[in-house]
Amino acid sequence: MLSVSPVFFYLFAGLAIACSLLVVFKKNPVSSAFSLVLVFFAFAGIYALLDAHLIAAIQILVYAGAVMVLFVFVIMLLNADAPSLDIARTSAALKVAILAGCLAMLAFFVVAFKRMSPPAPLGPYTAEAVEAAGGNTRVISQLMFSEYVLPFELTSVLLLAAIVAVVAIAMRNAKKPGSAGKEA
Amino acid sequence: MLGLILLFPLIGFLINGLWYAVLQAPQGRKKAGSLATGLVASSAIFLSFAVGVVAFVQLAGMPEGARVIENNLFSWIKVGGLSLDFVLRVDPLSSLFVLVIAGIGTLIHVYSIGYMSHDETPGRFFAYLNLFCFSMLVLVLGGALPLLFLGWEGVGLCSYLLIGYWYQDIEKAKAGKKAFIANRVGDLGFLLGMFLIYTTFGTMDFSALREVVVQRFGGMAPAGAELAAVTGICLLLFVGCTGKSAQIPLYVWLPDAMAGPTPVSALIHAATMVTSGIYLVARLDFLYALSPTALEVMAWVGGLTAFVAATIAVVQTDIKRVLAYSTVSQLGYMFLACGVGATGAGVFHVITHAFFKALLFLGAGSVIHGMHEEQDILKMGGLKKHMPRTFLVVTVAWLAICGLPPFSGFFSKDEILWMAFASNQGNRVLWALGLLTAMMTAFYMTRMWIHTFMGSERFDHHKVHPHESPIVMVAPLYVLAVLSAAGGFMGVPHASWLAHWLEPIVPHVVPAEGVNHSMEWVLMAVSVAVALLGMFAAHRLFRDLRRPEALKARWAFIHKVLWNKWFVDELYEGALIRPIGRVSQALWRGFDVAVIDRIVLGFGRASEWSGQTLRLAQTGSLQAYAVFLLLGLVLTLGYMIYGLV
Amino acid sequence: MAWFESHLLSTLVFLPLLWAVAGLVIPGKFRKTHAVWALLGSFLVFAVSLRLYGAFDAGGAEFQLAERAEWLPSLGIAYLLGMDGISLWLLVLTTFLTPLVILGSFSAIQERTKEYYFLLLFLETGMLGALVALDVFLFYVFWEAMLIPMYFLIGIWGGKDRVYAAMKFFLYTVVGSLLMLVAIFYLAYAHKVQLGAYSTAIVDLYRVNVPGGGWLSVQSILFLAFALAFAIKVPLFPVHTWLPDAHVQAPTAGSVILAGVLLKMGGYGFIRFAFPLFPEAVVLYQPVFLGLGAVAIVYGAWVAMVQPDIKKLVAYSSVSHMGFVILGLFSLNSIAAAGSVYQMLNHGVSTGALFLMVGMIYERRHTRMISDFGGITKVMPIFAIIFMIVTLSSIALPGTNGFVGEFLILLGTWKTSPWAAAAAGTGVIFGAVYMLWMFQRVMFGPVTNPENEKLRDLSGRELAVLAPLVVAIFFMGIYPNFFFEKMEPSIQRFLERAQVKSTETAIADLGRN
Amino acid sequence: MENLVTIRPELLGLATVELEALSPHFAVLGGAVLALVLSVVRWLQPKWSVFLVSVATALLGATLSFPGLSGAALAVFNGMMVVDPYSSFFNLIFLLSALITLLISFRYLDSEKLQHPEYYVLVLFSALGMMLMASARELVVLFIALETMSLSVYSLVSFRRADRRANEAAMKYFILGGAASAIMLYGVALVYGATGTTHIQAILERLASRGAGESVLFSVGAWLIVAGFLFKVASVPFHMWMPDVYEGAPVPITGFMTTGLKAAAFAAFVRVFLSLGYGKGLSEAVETNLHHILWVCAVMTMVVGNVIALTQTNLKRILAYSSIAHTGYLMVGLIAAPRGTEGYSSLLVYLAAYAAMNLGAFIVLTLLAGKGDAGLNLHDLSGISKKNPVLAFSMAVFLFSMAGVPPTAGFVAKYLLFYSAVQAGEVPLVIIAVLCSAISVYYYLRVLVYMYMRDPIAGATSARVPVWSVMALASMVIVTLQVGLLPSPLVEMARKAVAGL
Amino acid sequence: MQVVEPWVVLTFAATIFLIGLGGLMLRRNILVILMCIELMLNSVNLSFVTFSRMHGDMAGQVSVFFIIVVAAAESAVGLGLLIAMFRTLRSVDTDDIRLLRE
Repeated sequence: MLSVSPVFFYLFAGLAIACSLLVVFKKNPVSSAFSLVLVFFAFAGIYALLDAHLIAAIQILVYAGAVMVLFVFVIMLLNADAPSLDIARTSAALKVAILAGCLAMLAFFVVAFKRMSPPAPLGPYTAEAVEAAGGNTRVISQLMFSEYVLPFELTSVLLLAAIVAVVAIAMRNAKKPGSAGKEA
Repeated sequence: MLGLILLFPLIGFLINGLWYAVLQAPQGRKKAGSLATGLVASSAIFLSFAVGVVAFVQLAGMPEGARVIENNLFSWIKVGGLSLDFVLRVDPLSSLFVLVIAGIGTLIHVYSIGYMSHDETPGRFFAYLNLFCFSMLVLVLGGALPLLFLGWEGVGLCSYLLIGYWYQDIEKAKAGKKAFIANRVGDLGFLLGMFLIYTTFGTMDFSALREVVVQRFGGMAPAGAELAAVTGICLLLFVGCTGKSAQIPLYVWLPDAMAGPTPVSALIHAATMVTSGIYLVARLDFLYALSPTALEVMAWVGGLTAFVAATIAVVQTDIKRVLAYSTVSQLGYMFLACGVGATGAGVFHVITHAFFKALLFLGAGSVIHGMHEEQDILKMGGLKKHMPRTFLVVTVAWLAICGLPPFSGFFSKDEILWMAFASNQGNRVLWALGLLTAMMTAFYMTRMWIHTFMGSERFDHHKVHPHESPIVMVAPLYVLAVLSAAGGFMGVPHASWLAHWLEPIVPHVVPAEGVNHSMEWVLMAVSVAVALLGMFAAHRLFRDLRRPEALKARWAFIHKVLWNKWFVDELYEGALIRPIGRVSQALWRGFDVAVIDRIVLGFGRASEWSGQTLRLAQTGSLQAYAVFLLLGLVLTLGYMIYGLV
Repeated sequence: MAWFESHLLSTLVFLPLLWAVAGLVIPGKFRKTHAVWALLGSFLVFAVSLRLYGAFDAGGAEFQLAERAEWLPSLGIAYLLGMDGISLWLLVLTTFLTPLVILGSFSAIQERTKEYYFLLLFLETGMLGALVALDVFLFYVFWEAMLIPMYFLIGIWGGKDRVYAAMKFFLYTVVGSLLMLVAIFYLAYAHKVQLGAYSTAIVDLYRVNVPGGGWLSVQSILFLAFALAFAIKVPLFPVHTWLPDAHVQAPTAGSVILAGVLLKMGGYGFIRFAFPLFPEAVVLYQPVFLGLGAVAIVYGAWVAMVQPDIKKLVAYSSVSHMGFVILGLFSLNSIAAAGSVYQMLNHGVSTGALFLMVGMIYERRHTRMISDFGGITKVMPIFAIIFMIVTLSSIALPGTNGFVGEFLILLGTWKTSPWAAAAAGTGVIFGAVYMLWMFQRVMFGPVTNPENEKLRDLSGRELAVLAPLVVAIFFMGIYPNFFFEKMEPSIQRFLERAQVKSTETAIADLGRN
Repeated sequence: MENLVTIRPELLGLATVELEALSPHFAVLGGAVLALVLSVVRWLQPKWSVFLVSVATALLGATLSFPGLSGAALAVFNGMMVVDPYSSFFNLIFLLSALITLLISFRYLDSEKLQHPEYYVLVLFSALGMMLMASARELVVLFIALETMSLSVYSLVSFRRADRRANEAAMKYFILGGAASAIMLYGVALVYGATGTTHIQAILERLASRGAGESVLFSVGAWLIVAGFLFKVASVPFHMWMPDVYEGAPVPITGFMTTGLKAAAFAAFVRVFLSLGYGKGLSEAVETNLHHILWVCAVMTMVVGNVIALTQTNLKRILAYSSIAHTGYLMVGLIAAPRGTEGYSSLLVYLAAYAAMNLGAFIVLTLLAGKGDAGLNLHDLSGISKKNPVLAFSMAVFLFSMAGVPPTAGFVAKYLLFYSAVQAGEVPLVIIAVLCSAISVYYYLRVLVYMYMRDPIAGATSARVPVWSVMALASMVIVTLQVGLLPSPLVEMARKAVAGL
Repeated sequence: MQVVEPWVVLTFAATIFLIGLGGLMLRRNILVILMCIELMLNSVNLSFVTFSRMHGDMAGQVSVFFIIVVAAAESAVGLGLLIAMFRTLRSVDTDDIRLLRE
């Protein structure tokens, strides 16, 4: 049972759901992007409610800050901000199918969550224990560098690979084709 | 020693055969003359005849009961429970046949030297002739049924080769094929009979078979299943005989076999091969005696064949066809004899028939030779003057076949008629049929005799000028003439040396009790009278030709039926050959191609079709893929949950 | 040399392949040298097979000259070779036919000779391997490896629509053998379950008892799987339609080897695998296969009668002849079994010769239609003589090899079921009909077609190819015991394995024979 | 509250034995970074230097992972990664396929005028990702490794930037790949929710203890993870992306994907599959459901793969659908493994054999490919056997191997796979598989028909075959025939690898 | 004060996930598709955090950290691909990439 005040939670949840619907159904990609930012803020709020303060902060910094900026930058680069009417083009039957599929999945998940038996042995890191040990951030960072050192290192490898990948994709083979790898 | 009898003709065949294949056949090689090759062939068969005589003499020297010479050359097939040895066995019955075959064979070989003088490849002819003699001797000397079968099919092959000797004429080749296939039908019956013997008695060797039969049935006749088996064996073997000896169902090939050179017709289709059926029946007489039904069937088939063949012979115009139908008719007589239990009489008729029928054929050969290949008797006539020697010998043969007393034909035919009347298997109807056929035989033989030698010369003179045949052809005729004349005395009723000689193999048949002894003389007189009647009628009818023409016009329908051989060929063609052709066409086009291949390709096409339809699902649109993914996910998740909830 | 002596079978099997690989060194343009090199190799292999004949003693153990080497120990698969009386003669037939085929295709094959002779020798290795493999896995490897060279032989050097024929040939056999493979899996696993250890050696698998009984019991289904694969290969009646296409389109050498040896694999498969492994099912399905055999004989003969193309006619005659083999095998008595093994050898010799000769006419006239010929005897007398001898052997005339085979089969079948023997007997008649009718239309009659006038007769080489076959035809016809001595004990064991007390011993004590 | 012991320094250090175990991973990572650096150094002719370094790295990695084959399993980094014979076996496959891809790409990039060093670096990074996937014991680590591999492969797929089809393929792959990863991650979250841990071993123990096996949450989570993997290996419901991506991607990369990527996906799939308790931990009901679904998916995959391949004329698409078909066969092995006595070893043998023959086929394709991967339709191949017999012969060996015709590796692999399936009692499935592979014989042989039995098109020149490619080709032919004739070394290796699971 | 049931939070996360999934399938504009992927990953993070709170275990939150990194990298590559595609196709619509079919 989460000791979370329902008021704030429902506020943020309602906001998140509304904005994500906006993201999907807005014609203009820019407005979709902005509503996505709002969703990220709502999520950050919920994280805070769940005492995952570091995650909330990173959520805002990385998602809202970096990713959304990248999105808007790309939208502007491709001046794709013209409204695209692509929803209308999908046939009604497809829409109904997608909706039905999603609702069915939702039903399955709700069934799964309702029947969830409370996990018996509670792990050591309860909210109070974390508080006592110096706060969420401290505990996470210490864990990061002890038990979870492998994923931490691997993310660096991943990022390196991603950078090389993006460079390889997006570079312009402008001047002399077949030049020995001297690229802009 | 018996191996020698076979060895000589085989060596003759190999010499001529290889000589032809290696030296004469390839293009541009010189062809050897008929004299050289003929001498090789004739000497080979003559030596074999000599050895045959020696064997005959040796046999005669042996005590009554155990007259057998046997030598086992090598083990032919030894596998599973079966072991067949290449064993040759001579006993009174087969020695007679050896003499007939080798003797008449030699005469015909000598005759052929002359007959084939202007043929291109005489080497090939004489090679086939020697091969035929070899196979016939194997048939006769073979000690077990499979060996007999080896000879049986060997002679079938040689008759195929010799009938189709002039292969460039497609009709002659077809006749050869027809002969072989008709024989093959018969051979199937023979094979199945042989298997039935093996499965019922466990052996195929004649002497062993005889012991098993005697030991198992002894005196009393078999009953129930045993009888059925024995009857089955006899009937199946008889089917083989009808094939080989040209009886009712399978006789159609013999008249067409006249396509071969005349010496071939004489040797194969008169004297030797066609009689192998009788030899087989005689050899297994102890089996046939056990099943009355089989004997009855044989008697009736023989009788009917004799009668039908005689009716057809009456209207034939080709000289060789007349003789061919007469042979079929005489063979019918022989089977009639065996059918009524008088196998001895049958064998006696075989021998006498061999003499006069060979003579008739060779005579006809020299007529044809003289008339430059003209075979139609309506275009002959008055040859008495031109070919006196041929006329003389043919007259002797003519008298013999009609059955006039001193000649051989009378004794053997009369014996058969008497037995048909008197023996306990015989019956009056068959006897009457035989008598009628005898009359018709006399009638058509006289008709042929008159048309050929008597009357006005109907050939056109400047194209054809008949001449007498050379001495090499006529000499054998003289020998045969003597034999035809004197041949009858070896089987004089009541004191027949032949019956005595065949005693152990073929028991002498005593007339049924009800018939008193004197009847024999009465019947003998009746048969002579009937023969004379036939001759006189023919003489009166055919003196001037207008009268037969008128007769033919009045009875046109009957003449047409008889002329077309009772439409038997057409019947077979329509009933068997064409339907089989149509069915196999249907089987091939319909079943093989349409059904099986369609099914097999059907699988291929089904997968191809499903491939095409499924392939269309790859529309290339991202959205479709995503929806398909969702669909997959939802269905599978639903199934997972369904299990738990 | 000692190694060769002790590993005679391995040398026999792999000598052709190694020789072929060595032959690849010869550059492409030396056509003649490829042919001569291959011929030399095939003679060598024939010599080894004769050595085998010497080494095999009839009275000895069931499988002789056995060789074993671990191959896949974890699954109990071993490289196990062995030979018995039956496979001895099929080996000799293969090594006897291959040199003749190579000699026969000197003039026929002009382009890509290097690959051609390589494939021929590779094919020989496949065939020999399948005949001596005693491990089911090894057998299957050779069984399918055989298909590859034959597929290319038909596909590359074949006739007009060779691709269709090659594909049909390959797919037909593959589908059949894949089902057999599933049966092998089940059997191998049953061996592990019942006898504890993994092993796919055929002798071990004989010991596995598979639940028999009803028409669709496990043993029957496994038997049907094996039987289908071998029936396709034989080819037995319903599954034979690949043979005419394959033969018509294959080059001469291809169809000779296809008819000469590949069809025997089906029969051999029945003897080595299907019968001993599933005796109850064999007895249960005996009437079905006797019927199919008889139908195959008559059906093959009838359809052959109406074929316009000589090769197709001979192909359907093969269906008919091999129908005899099936008939003999399923009569389950020693005479018929010996007859069917012998019939396999005969068919190899006589149909091989037939195809060689049809090939020779095809080389001269480039047509196979009977209607294009007529009166060939006048122009090519030597050819006519040999063609006559081979035709007689094909219609089983006594004195030739065909008769011994068919006589024993019909005699044996008669004991088991007279009706099947009678029906099959008619095949003898129809056999004569279609062969002689073809012979007459091709060889006899006047020379109608002008092109036939100037055909040259057989060359020395062609005679050299046909002479051994003609000698074999007569030798096998007159002195079959030479073959039966070595074959006899193996056939007895085959029947004992098929657990059927041979019925003729019951008759033997009736009277001496 | 006692203060939480959060800092555990002992986890940071790496003992020497761990270093040795991880040497292949470090070698590849070091090599990749070195290649990256060299690609920037202008004066050193980066085209050659990067190529040689990356080839050297692949070789070094392979040799280093050999000892791992027989060594004992060693868990490192707090049990999140394990270096055992299983992962070493797969490392060999990945590095082998990376090596071959690099060797054949050199000439390919020259002819396509795309000679950018990033290509080699990305290949190394994706190889590294695969190696990590094979040895990951923790779901999040697995996810990160999966993403490293996927990102580099996305870029490699779109390497021919000028060609619209390459971009299209990459974009489709990215979007659907992203969705699938998200789905799988959600599955991981649910499994974490049900069992409280993302550690593979721990999940299994908690399953038994907590009785989570029956909980709906766990089974939904488990299925989502399996669905994610099914997407990666292109099983039927999730296979739509593969043909288009394989056709769009450059030929060497398609080869790399069919072999390396599929092997990595299956490597991780097997580990996760075991941890999800298929065969041991799961409750009776869930297990039968999972078995039914997988059974249906396997059959549909085999049928769809084989049947559509019949209709294809582009060689790349034929091999794409044949890869789907082979995924179907592998799924048969997967279903049957827990119950059969052979276990997963036949799966490993199949993957190794499949890698060898597929790489070989793609080497030939690369050599035959014209500009912009043209010239790969069936009729372009006609008469190749006359022009360059070596290529034709090796292609014939690979095709026969894929069709499963005896003397080749493909047959041995299929034999073992179906044999273990029959042992597990999956006889109907094996019969369907066998019939599908009979269908496959047709379209494999049809390629041979064009190569051997058709006359060459006028003017077709024989492709110049560089030395690197000949070496690669020869090695693949030898491996295919060697495994076909003497399979026991590979089978023993596979059995030892599976023992440690 | 009442408390929020955990399943409520999880259902909320699930709805966001499904909105993202639905959006991905519905929209043809690749940009919006990328955003939807981000949405899905965010909802996964939320589920992780909720579960880690329930289990009183930090594994979830640490994993979220890594997932965020991966999501960022992924969107970067995605946008890169989009630019490359745009350069040749001049459009960001999935309807234009239907070249590879059957």
